Amino acid sequence: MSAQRPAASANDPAIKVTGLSKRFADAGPLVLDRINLRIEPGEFVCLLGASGCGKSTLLNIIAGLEQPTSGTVSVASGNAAVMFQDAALFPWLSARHNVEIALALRGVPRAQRRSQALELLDIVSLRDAAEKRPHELSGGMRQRVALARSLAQDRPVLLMDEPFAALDAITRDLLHEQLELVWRQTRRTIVFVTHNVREAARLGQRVLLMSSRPGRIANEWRVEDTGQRRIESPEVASLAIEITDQLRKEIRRNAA
Amino acid sequence: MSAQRPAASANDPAIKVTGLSKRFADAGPLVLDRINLRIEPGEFVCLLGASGCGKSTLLNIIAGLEQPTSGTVSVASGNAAVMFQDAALFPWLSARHNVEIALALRGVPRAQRRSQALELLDIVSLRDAAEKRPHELSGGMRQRVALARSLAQDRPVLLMDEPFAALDAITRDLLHEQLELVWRQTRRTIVFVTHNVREAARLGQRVLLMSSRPGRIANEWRVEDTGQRRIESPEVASLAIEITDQLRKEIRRNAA
Amino acid sequence: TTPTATSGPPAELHLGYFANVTHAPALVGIEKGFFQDALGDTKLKTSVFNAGPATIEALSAGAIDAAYIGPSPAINTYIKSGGASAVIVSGATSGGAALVVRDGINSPSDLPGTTLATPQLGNTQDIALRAWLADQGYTTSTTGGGDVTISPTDNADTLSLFQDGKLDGAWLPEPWVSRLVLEGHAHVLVNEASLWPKSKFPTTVLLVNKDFLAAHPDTVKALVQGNVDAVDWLNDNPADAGTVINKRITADTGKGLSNDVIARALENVQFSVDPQAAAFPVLVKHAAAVDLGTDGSIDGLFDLRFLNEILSASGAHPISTHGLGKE
Amino acid sequence: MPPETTLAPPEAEVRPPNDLRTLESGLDALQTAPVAEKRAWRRFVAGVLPPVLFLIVLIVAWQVYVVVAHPRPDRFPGPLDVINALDDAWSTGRVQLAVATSLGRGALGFLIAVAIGTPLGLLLAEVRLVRRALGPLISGLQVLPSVAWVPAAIIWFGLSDATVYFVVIMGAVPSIANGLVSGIDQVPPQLRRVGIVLGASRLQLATLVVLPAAMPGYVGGLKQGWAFSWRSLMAAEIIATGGTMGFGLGSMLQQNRELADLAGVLTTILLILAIGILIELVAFAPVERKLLRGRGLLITRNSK
Amino acid sequence: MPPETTLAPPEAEVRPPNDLRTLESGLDALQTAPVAEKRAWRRFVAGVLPPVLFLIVLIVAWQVYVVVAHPRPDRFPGPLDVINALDDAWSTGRVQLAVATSLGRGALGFLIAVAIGTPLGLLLAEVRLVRRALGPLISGLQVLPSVAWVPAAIIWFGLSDATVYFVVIMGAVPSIANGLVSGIDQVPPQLRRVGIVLGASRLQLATLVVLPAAMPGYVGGLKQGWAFSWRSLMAAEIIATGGTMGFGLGSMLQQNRELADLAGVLTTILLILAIGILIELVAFAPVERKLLRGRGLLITRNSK
Ligand SMILES: Nc1ncnc2c1ncn2[C@@H]1O[C@H](COP(=O)(O)OP(=O)(O)OP(=O)(O)O)[C@@H](O)[C@H]1O
Ligand SMILES: Nc1ncnc2c1ncn2[C@@H]1O[C@H](COP(=O)(O)OP(=O)(O)OP(=O)(O)O)[C@@H](O)[C@H]1O
Ligand SMILES: [Mg+2]
Ligand SMILES: [Mg+2]
Repeated sequence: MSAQRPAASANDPAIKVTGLSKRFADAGPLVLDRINLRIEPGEFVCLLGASGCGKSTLLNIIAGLEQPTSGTVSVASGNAAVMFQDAALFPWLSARHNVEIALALRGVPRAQRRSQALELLDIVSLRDAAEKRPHELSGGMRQRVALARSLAQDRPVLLMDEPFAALDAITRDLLHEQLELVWRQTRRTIVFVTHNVREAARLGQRVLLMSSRPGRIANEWRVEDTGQRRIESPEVASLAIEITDQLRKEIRRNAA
Repeated sequence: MSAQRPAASANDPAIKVTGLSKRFADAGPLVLDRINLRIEPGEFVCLLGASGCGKSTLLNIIAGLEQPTSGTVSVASGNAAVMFQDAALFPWLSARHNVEIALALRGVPRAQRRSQALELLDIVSLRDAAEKRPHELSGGMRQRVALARSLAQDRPVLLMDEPFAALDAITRDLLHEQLELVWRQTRRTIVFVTHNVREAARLGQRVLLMSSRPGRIANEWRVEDTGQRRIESPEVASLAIEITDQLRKEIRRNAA
Repeated sequence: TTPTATSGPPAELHLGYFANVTHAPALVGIEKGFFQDALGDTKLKTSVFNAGPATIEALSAGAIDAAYIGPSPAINTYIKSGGASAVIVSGATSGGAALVVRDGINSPSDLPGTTLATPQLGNTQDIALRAWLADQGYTTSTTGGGDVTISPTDNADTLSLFQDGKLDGAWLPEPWVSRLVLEGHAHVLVNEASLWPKSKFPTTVLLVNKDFLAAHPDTVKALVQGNVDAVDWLNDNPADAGTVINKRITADTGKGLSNDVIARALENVQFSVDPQAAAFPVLVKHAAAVDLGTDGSIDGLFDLRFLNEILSASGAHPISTHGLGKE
Repeated sequence: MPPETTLAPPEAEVRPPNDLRTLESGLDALQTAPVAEKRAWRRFVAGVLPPVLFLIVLIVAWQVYVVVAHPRPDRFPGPLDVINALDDAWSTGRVQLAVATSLGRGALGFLIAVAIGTPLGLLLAEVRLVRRALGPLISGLQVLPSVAWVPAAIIWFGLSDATVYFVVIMGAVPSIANGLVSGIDQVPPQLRRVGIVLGASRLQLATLVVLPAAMPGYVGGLKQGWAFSWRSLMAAEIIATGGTMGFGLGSMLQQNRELADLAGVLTTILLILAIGILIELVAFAPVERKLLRGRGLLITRNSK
Repeated sequence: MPPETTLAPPEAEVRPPNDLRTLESGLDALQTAPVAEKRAWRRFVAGVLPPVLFLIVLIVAWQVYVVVAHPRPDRFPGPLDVINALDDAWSTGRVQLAVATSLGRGALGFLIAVAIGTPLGLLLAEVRLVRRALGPLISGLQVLPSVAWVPAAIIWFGLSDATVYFVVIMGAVPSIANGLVSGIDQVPPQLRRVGIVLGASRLQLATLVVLPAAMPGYVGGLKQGWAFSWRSLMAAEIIATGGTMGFGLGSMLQQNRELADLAGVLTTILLILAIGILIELVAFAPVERKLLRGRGLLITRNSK
C-alpha cells in the first residue's frame, strides 16, 4: 500500500480514467461510453447527472467494486475510501466499533484503535454518541459516523455516492460545512456524486455533468476557490442556473 | 359539504387556529403551545421548522387526523385534502384507480370517474402512465399521482407534509414548478410543511418558522408575489439567508 | 344409534373385532353369516381393530355399537365412565395367552434384567404379566424401569423385535404365542391357564354400548344369538375352524396365518359363551395392584339376560354373573 | 361534473406548459428503466433443471448401489422396488383412494379452519380486549404440536372422521388467525390515514383499504395454515387407524409399516411430499406471486 | 500512529469550529428524541394479566359446568380431575421422567440438527451450484410432514431412540438450513460492499460482516427448527411406543390414551404446551429480542 503511493511527488493524477466503457450484460445497453477523466490530488470534484446516467457505476468502477468492460482506471493510492447514500453502518456495532472495524481492517494495532476511533468521531462532533448503536442515531449522525469511518480508512481518495441525498435540508447544509472543513484540512481528493445542482455548485471545485444513455461527460465547470461559500451565495446561484439549464437540456433529450 | 362552504363570500379565513395546544400523553411534553394562526383563502403558506418541532402534528390536527388538547381549529371547507411525504398510494391499484377511489369516496358517479381521473392525471403529465401500478412509477411520478388524488378530493384547502422531501433535487425542482402552476390556476389554499429553507422561500407567499419544544410560531415572513421565481433567484437567496440564520438560532437553543 | 327404546330395530349394527384367533367367534359369525341371519333386516357393519383401547374409543364415541374385546379394556371403560359406557352381554373365548421367552430363560428366576413385551399398556395380557411378576416378587413400572422391563409393543413389532434379539420374551394372546414359538423359536414359560382355577380365564367378551342396548334390546339379543351360534359352530367343527378363521383374517388384513400357527393356536383357546364373571374381580384387583386401573366398582358390568334367555330356550344351563349384573 | 366541483379548473388551463411537459417526460423516462423479464424457458432451465438432474443422479446412484451391493431388500429397497410398489398400489386403486380421501379431508378441514380462523383473526386484529385476552393463548396454541391433539380427539370422537377434522382444525386455525392479524398489523398506518382523509367511512376503510392491504399477510397465513392442515392430517391418519376411519395416505403409510413393506412406506412418503409440493405450486404460489407482483414486492433474485 | 497515516490530520486542526459544533449538537438533540420505555410492571399488567384472567374465567366456567351438568367423566373430566391426574403422575415420578426424557431427546436432536443444518445452509447460501440443485429439494422437504418419516424410521432403526433422533433431524434440518440461507440472502448488499471497500478479505467478509448480519434470520431459523424438532419428537414418541423406547411425553400421552384416561391426556397436552412455550420464552425470545433490539428492529407495538 505505501509502495503504491509515491507521496504525490510527481505530478501524477489522483485518479486517471482512460477510455472507460461499461455494459452490464453482453447484449445490454452501453451504460458508460469511453469516459476519460483526470482528477488531480486534493481536488473536490462533483459528478452531476440525472437518474440512471451511470454516476454510481462510474464511482463503483473507480472504487474497484465493479469491473470495466473496456478502458483503464488507476487510483494513485491503489485504493479509495467510499461513502454511500445509505450510511451502511453495521447495525450490530456501536458507532465507535463501526469506526474501529475500519481501523482493524487497515491493520491498526488493537491498543490504538479505541483512541483513534474516538478522535475520528470527535472530528464529526460525535464523541458523545460513540457508544450508541446506529438505530439510536439520526440520519445525519449516521452519515457522520460513516464519514468518520471512511476517514479511518486513511486513503487520499474519498469517493462519495450521493451521501446526503436522504437527509433533510437543514442537516444537509450542515454536513456540507462539515465535509468542506474535512476536505480543506485533510486535503483529500474527493469525488462527490449528486443530483443536486446547488449542492454541486456549493461544494465542487470542478463540476462534471454527465449525459444519459450512454453516460458521457457532457460538460465541465471550474469554480474559483474563494474559501468557504454559502449555498445561498450569488456565485453558487449563478453557477447553478447555468448548470441547471444544461442539465435540463440533457434531460429533455430523453423525452419520449 | 357544500353547505359548509359559503363560497368564500365573506372575508372568512380558509383556516383558523386559536390557542391550539397539544400533548400526546397526559404527562407527556407539550408539543404545541398555544398556536394562533389565520390563513386566508388562496394563500400559499410554508411551515418551516427543525425535526420534531411539531409541524406534522399541527398539520394533522388541521386535517382532523389528531385531536387538539386545547384550542380550536376551523377549516372553511369543513375538510381538507392532505398529501404526505410518502405518496401512500394504494399499492394494489393502478395510478388511475388510485385517483378514482378518491372520486368514488367523494361521491362522483361511476360513469364519470374514469374520464375525470384521466383529466386529473393529465394535469400532472401522467396520462400515459395511468394504468401503471405504483411500484412501476418513480418516486416523483408517485408524488404526482398523489397530487392528482388530492386534487380529485376537490377541497379548497390542501395540506402538504414534506411532500417532496424524499425526492431527488432535479425532480423536486420540477415539482415545485408543477405545484406552483396548480396553485396559481386552481387558487387553492396550500399549507406546505418543509425542512428546506430554500424550498419555503421558493414556494411560499408566507413562511412561518416554528420553534421547537414546545412548538410555537417563532417568526413569519411575507414574500411579495412577483409571479414565478426560480429557486436560484436572488430574492429567494436573500430570504433564505435570513430565514436560515433565524432557524439556526432556534436549533442552537436546543444544544445540550 | 339414538337412545330411544321406541325407535324399533336400527338400520345398521356396527360391530368391532380384531382379525385374530382369540376373536374367532366374531370371525366365524361374520364369515358364516350367523350374525346377519340373526339380525334380519338390520345390516351388519364391521370394523377391524388391532388394540383394545382403540375399540373402546370407537365404542364410546358411538362409531361402533358392540365389540369383541378383552376383559381389561371392558373393565377400564366401565369404571372410568362411572358405569355409563358399556356392558358385557356374553363371553366368547377363554384361554390362549402365555408368556413365551427366548432360549436361556427357563424359570422365573432368570427374568430379572430382561425386557418383556405385552400387546398394549393396560390390556388383558399386560395386566396379567405385571400381576404375575409382582407375585414372583419382581418390581415393574409403566415407564420402563424395575427388575423386569415391560415394553408394551405392537404385536407385529414384537415378533420382529424378538427375532432381532431386542426382546427377551412376551406375554401374548394367540396366534402370537404360536407365531413366536413357530416363527421365532421361543418357548412357553408360563401358560396363563395354569394360573387360574380350573384353567379358565376370560380372553374375549362381547361388549355392547349401553345406550345402544337401551335403545335396541332386540337387536342386541339377535347379536348375542349370532355369537352363541358361532361359538357352537366352533365347538362342533374343530376341523374346519382353522380354514374359516384364516379366510376371514386374510380378507381383513390381506395376509393369512400359516396352517401350523393356526392349528397350534386353536389348541390353546377354548370357545365358550360364559364370560367367566368370577374372574373379573380378580382382574380388577390385579389392575389396581399394578397401578393401571382406577379402583372402582364393576357392579352391573354384566347383562346376561339375553344370553340366558337363549340358553334356556335351547335347554342349556344359565350362566351366572356372580352378583355383578343382570342374569 | 356536479356543481360543487367548481374548484376543479377547466382542464385546458391547468395543463402545464409544453416546456415542463417534455422535462417531466424526459425525467420519467430516465427514472423508470424497464426491467427485462427473464424469458419463461430460461427461468425453467435455471430453476427446474438443476434439481431434477440432481435427483436423477441420486436415483441412479441409489439403483446402482442396490444392484451392486445387494443390501437387504426389506431395509434398503431400490428405486425400482419403490416404483413397483407404486405401480402395484396404483393398479389396485389404493393410491387413488388414499389420495382422494386425504385430499378431500385436507381440503374440507382447511376450509372449515379458514371459516373459523378468518373471523377470529378479524376479531383479534380489531377488538383490543379480545386481542389482549385471547391473542397470547392463540399464539401459544400455535406452539402446540397438533399431533398432541390426536389422542384427545380419539377419545372424544372415536376413530371417525370427526377426529381427523378436529385435529386439522386445531392445527390450522391459529396460524390462519395469526396470519390475518399480522397482515392487518402490517398495513402501513399511512394508508389508513389516506383513507380517512379521502372521507372513507369505517366500513369503507375496512373493505377498501385495510383488507386489500392485508391480503399478502392473509395469504401467507392461509399457506401456513394449509401446511399445518396437511401435517396434522397425516399425523391423525397415521395414529388413528382402524375403526370407521376412511383410508387416507396416512393410513396407507401405517399399513405399509405394519406389513414391514419399506418400498410401500417410501412410496407413500413420496406421495405425501408430492401432494404437499403440488398444492403449494398450484394453489398458493400463483395467488401469492400475483399479489406480490401487483405490489412490486416480488424480489426476483437473479444475481448471486 | 504508524507512519503511513500522515493523511489523518492532527486532531486539533480538523475539529470543527464551535459554531458548527453547537449547531450540530442542537440538531442531534432535536432529531433523537428518547423513546420512553414502558415500565416493566405496566408491561406485565398489560400483557400477562388479560390472558391469565381470561384463562381463569374459562377454567372456572368449565368446573361449574362439570359440577352442575355431571357429564360422563371419561368424556368430559373437570379441571380438578386434570389437576389430580397431574398430581398423581407427579407423585409417581412419571411427569418428571417424561419431561426429562423428552427434553433431553429434543435438545440432543436439535443440536445435531443445528450441527447439520448450519454448514448445509452456508453451502446453500454461498455455492451457487449447490443452491440450484439442492435448494428446491430442501424447501420441498420442509413441506413434508415429519410425522411421515416415523414409519420409515421404525423400519430402519426399530423401536429405539435412533428412530426418534432421525425423525427430529429430518424435521428440523431443512428449516434451520433455510433460515440461514434467507438470513444470508437478506444481508443488505451495501454491507458487503462496505466490507470490501474497507479491505476485508473473503474470510473477514464472511466472519465480520455476513455472519453477524445474517444472525437475525439464522436465529429465526433456529427457533423454527426447534418448533419442528419438538413437533417431530412428539409425533415420533406418540407413534413409536414399545420396544426399547424410553418414556417421553409423547409416550405418556399415548399411554393415557390407551388407558382411556382423558384427564391424563389433557394433563399431558398441557405439559407439552407449557414446555413449548417455556422454551420459546426462556431460550429463544431473549436472544431474538436482544439481537433485534441491538439493531433497532424491534417494533414495540404500544398503540392498538
Ligand atoms: N447491476 C446492474 N445490472 C444491470 N444494469 C445495471 C446495474 N446497475 C446499474 N445498471 C444500469 O446502469 C445504468 C446506470 O446506473 P447507475 O446506478 O450507475 O445510475 P446513477 O446515475 O447512479 O443513477 P441514480 O442517480 O438513480 O443513482 C442504469 O440504466 C441502470 O439500470
Ligand atoms: N403519536 C405520538 N405519540 C407521542 N409523541 C408523538 C407522537 N407523534 C409525534 N410525537 C412527538 O411530538 C413531537 C412533534 O412531532 P412531529 O412529528 O409533529 O414533528 P415534525 O416537526 O413533523 O418533525 P419532522 O420534521 O421530523 O417530521 C416530537 O417530539 C414527537 O416525538
Ligand atoms: Mg446512483
Ligand atoms: Mg413531520
